[in-house]
Amino acid sequence: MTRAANALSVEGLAVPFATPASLSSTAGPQGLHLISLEVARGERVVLLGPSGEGKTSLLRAIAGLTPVSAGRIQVGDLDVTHMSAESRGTVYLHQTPVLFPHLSVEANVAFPLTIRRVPAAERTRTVHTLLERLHLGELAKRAPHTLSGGQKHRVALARALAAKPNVLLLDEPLSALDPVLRRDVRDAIREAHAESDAGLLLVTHDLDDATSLGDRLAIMLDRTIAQVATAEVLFASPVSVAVMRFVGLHQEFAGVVRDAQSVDTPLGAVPMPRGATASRDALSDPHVSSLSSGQRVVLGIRSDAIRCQSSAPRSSADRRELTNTLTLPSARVLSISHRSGGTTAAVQLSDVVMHALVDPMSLPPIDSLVTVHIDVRGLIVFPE
Amino acid sequence: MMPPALVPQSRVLTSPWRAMAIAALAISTVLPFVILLLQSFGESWRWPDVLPSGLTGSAWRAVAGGSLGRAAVNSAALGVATAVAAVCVALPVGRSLAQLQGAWRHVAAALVFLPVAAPPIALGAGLQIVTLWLGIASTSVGVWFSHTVPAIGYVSLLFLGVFTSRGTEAEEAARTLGASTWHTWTMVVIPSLRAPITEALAIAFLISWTQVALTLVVGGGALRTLPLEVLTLVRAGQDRPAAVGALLLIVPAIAALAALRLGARRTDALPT
Amino acid sequence: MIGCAHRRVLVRALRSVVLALGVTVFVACAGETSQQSAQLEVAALVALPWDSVEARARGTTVTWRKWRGDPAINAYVDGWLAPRLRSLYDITLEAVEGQGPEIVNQLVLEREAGRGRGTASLVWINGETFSNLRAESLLAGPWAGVLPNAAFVDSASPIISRDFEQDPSGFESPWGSVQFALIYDTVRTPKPPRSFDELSAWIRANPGRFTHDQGFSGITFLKMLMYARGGGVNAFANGFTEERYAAGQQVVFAWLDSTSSSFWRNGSTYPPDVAAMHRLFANAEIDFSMSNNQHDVVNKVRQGVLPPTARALVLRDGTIANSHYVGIPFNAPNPAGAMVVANLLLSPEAQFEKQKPSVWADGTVLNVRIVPEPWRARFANAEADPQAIPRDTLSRYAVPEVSPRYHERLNADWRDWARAATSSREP
Amino acid sequence: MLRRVPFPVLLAMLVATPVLFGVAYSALAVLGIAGAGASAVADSDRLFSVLTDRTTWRATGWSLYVAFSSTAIAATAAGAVALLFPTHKRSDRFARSLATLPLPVPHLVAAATALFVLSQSGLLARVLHALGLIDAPANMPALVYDAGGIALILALAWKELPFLAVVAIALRAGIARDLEDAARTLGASPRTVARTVTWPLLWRGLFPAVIATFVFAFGSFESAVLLAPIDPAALPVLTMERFADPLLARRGEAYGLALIALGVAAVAVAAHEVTRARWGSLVR
Repeated sequence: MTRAANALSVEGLAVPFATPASLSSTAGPQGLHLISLEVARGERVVLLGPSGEGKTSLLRAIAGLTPVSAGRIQVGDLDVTHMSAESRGTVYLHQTPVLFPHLSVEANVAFPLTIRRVPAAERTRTVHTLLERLHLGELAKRAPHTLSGGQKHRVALARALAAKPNVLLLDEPLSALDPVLRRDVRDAIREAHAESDAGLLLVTHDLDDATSLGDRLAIMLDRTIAQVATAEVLFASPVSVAVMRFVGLHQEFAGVVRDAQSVDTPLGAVPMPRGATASRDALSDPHVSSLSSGQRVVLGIRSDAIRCQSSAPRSSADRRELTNTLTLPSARVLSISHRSGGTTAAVQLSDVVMHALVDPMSLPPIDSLVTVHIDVRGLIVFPE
Repeated sequence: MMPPALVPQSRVLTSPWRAMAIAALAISTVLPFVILLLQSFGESWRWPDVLPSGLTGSAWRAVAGGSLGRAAVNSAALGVATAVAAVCVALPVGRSLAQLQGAWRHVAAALVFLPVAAPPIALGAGLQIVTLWLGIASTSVGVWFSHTVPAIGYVSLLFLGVFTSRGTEAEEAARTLGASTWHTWTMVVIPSLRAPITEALAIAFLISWTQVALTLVVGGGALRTLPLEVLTLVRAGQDRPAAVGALLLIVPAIAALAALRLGARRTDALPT
Repeated sequence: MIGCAHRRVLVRALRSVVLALGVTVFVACAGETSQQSAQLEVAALVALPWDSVEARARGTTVTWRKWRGDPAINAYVDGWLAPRLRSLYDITLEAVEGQGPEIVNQLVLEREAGRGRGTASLVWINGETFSNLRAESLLAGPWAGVLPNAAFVDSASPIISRDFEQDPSGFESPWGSVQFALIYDTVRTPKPPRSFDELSAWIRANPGRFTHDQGFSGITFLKMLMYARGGGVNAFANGFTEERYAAGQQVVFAWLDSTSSSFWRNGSTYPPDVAAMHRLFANAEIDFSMSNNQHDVVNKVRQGVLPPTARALVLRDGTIANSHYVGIPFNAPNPAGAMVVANLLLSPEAQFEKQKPSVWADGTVLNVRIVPEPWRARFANAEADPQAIPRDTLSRYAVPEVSPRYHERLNADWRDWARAATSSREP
Repeated sequence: MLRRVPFPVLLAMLVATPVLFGVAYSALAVLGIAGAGASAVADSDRLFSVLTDRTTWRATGWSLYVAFSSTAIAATAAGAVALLFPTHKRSDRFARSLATLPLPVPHLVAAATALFVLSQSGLLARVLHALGLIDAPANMPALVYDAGGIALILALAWKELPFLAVVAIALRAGIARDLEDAARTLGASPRTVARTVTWPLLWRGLFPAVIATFVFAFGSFESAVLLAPIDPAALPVLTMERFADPLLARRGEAYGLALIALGVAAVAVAAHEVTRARWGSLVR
């Protein structure tokens, strides 16, 4: 009997919030509702959303640590919705690693095997290999409170693997870490996951962590899952304005539909984005094709599709791109900002301010006029 | 529709055993009080009667004017005086012990705990010397001093625990905002310690309220305290007045404890 | 928290305190300082006419350290004596807890600390405590002879004039006299044994129903056995010698070795004190209890401690009678007041009240034939208590105490015997 | 020497001064320089007789046995209460308050009640008698004044349970809920979690308090005087017996016994500190 393709599948799950009703002011049903999500064996899915959306509650519900009020949870080919936490084959890791203070590192990692009465020889062998793989070999005898942050994370991961789970549930493992430590823990998560074909569901509110660790990203907004897609699809065509704004890759501006082919915007006439709708994920809503002329819309342009250059024309090599490019001359440079993602210039076009990529080697002076080139394939449109 | 919220069961014990455990606890806790009550009213309660034969309120009536009444008042006053003195001394002591690090802290904690752990007879000899030297031997003040010493020991440990776990950020913040020592203490430290201080007052009161051996060895009988009267009565075979004394000793203390617990949430300041 | 400047001052202060305290302990052992002792004051008081002693005591407080274990005695002292002392002499009586051994230790310590006068002005003592206090010269005196009421004391009776064969010589004034008695239940043992031989037979016939306590009464019982089986009290009278004690001890432990296996718990343990004896007796675990005061059973029945059918009995071989006294500590803060209290204790009115079965039923130390008239008649036809042993039976079998050394040695040797015997015969 | 000692330790020394004086005076008394029957010349007879007397060591051993057994019972019961009734449900809170209610009851009252209930003619015997199971006090097993010290141990355990329960409950609440969740998610059933995570943390945190109650039980005079047998004697009772010995010369020995008791207390205090240092921070 082939093993089920999915390590974890969740359908129509509703999780009541433990917080007293008075706290959450929104009138909507209290807690998470209509959650459906699949994580294939060996796949890494990242649950991404603003903090306070109940991502942790969802993870704890899947792990059996908090109650569910509706829906079904399946791990492998087992319906675990009503099963107690210890028999679900899921391992939940807290944000700050929770190690048993009275046990050494070795004993912590061996815990899942000890309680299953695994024979000592096999137990020490498994623990030894796990510790070696996560570079914890020489810390075996140490007490948990003597370890560094990164080491604690790796011990927690090794201990989780020792339980041979079908599903690994990581609750914001990277949020409280400095960049160096963050990279160290990311590597540890990848190495740990590579060794087992468990499905991994990781919660974070940081886009970089999500894209670096997740095969697919599940965006969680307004206490439900708005979209599940690969980073490429998510960036190309977010399913709603809310998702677009949360992902934060697109710059927004308003527009009015002139006809099926073009939209009037403060930047001038813009061709109706066709390609964007075709590759939308199955979950997207079908209304886009029903735009009527005169309807007000919201347009999003990928930040990496906006380039600007000083007035002098560039070499011929750039001409090939002109076919899909919208050229907007005489844009005034307001400011220049340097970020790890690249150097951008804030430019003023009629009454819209855009951030355009700029060649850091020849920065345009402030208040100078530059030409902005927009690749229309990066455009997407939503009804207001 | 799904059953109501399924709280994953974290209870360790299934219901029939739970009921038996609670019943055993109830019997072991309540039975002694019932016995004391019956003894305090019982005419006489001898073999083979399972219940006392005849009831008399004579022992209770004798409390008002009698030595038990005065002893109860003495003990209460003594308890309060000990509690206040112990906390006033132990708070700064605990606070300054908390500044110690490493081995010195454990040496200091051991020294402070010594008067609590020392068997009363050995401590009594020392207290007799100190009270005699201070000229307060075999006086009420002497008995108060003897009760305060173990109380200070225990309560200092309590505050040591509180201050080590609590850290000094709040004080540092106040100090950097220009607060004087007095202000820091009265407006920051003391208000934040309301729960541990109530706990300490209660414990110091109890140490004095139930103290027997020390009063016996040191007090030289100068102050008639309730526990000492009860001990004398029990050792003289006077079960009925002794039971009355015992109830006078326990009931107010338990009432105070219950009130304390209802007031404060759950104080976790007990030294672990 | 404490500023640096304050800290240095405090550290120096602490060091000086620790050193000073250390030095004082050694100085203390040097012995009493003059202003500490009340001896001179007592000597002066004895020379004064009595009414000026009373005048000096007026408006003062007398702290009396005495055993407070019996509510009947406490009621007599706090409820009868104290109000009279206040109305007659404006003296405030403050009775505080303290038995013989604690009194000795406390006074020794007070002398060692050398810190002025002590706290107690009067102490309730007898036999071996009196001998210990005298040995350590912790009593002021002589003063008892000058008390007006001393004239009525029945000094002819050896039980009163001699305290464990020691001449009080004015260092303690008598208060009451008691006689040892066994307590039995008229229902359970209608025909109780009247002598040690009958008692031994009874014990073997009723295994597990007899024992004695570890305290003063238990040792007194063994001493009476020593007299009875060791050739009578005269064989041990006037003074203590090792040979006579060895003979007496041999008799006691021979009897115990042969009889104790039929004791309660086959002699593996003994009740700690008289109160425990009364409890075992009242709850029918044993059929005899004992007390140093032959009338105690009257009080205990009234207080519900003993069953109504309990009676006292005196063994024909002789039961020890002794008196209890009051003394004035060497560092009494108020010797004048103490003397006035002692005098009131000897007054016919106080002695008559004390003797009543409904009060304390403690024997009087007065010679009822020479007390002034209103009391002589009252003493003569004092209502004899039906439950108590008639007075003449008591005096016929009364046997005086001997040197306290016998009691001390027997107490120590018996404990060693009991601990050696039981450990080898674990139940 | 006093120069290098940090100021707070001096404060602690001041708090402990009475005990230090007790030790000094006891030493002098046992050497015959101080106390009743003292003489100017020090001699070691009293000390020698205390140390060579079999009764001294039987008493010390027996008191340790009584203190150990009663504390073991109380600690297990307190641990059980904290483990079995952890949640905020009404029945759990009721059970916890039942366990901690008798906190202010003094040793004396616990012992007197135990004497009344457990003696051969006590309440328990009378109930058995009423049920026809025994017909006379002699048939009842000896629980009071017995070498096994059963009633004494139960009375001490009954008195120590509330104190240890308060500490255990505070500890149980202090153990992070995450630890138990982590263990559950790693495959441990509630019972296994209790056995492998909660209880190990609980008893380590409880251990200093257990040592404290052990010392209180070891030094408790008023319980032993009511319930202990003559042999083996309880050390506090033996000490008071010597303290009140008609033979003044033997009273010095009381101070020797007090020093032995003080030695045991000092060892316990040291153990208390060591365990607090090692396991104090496990549960915050």
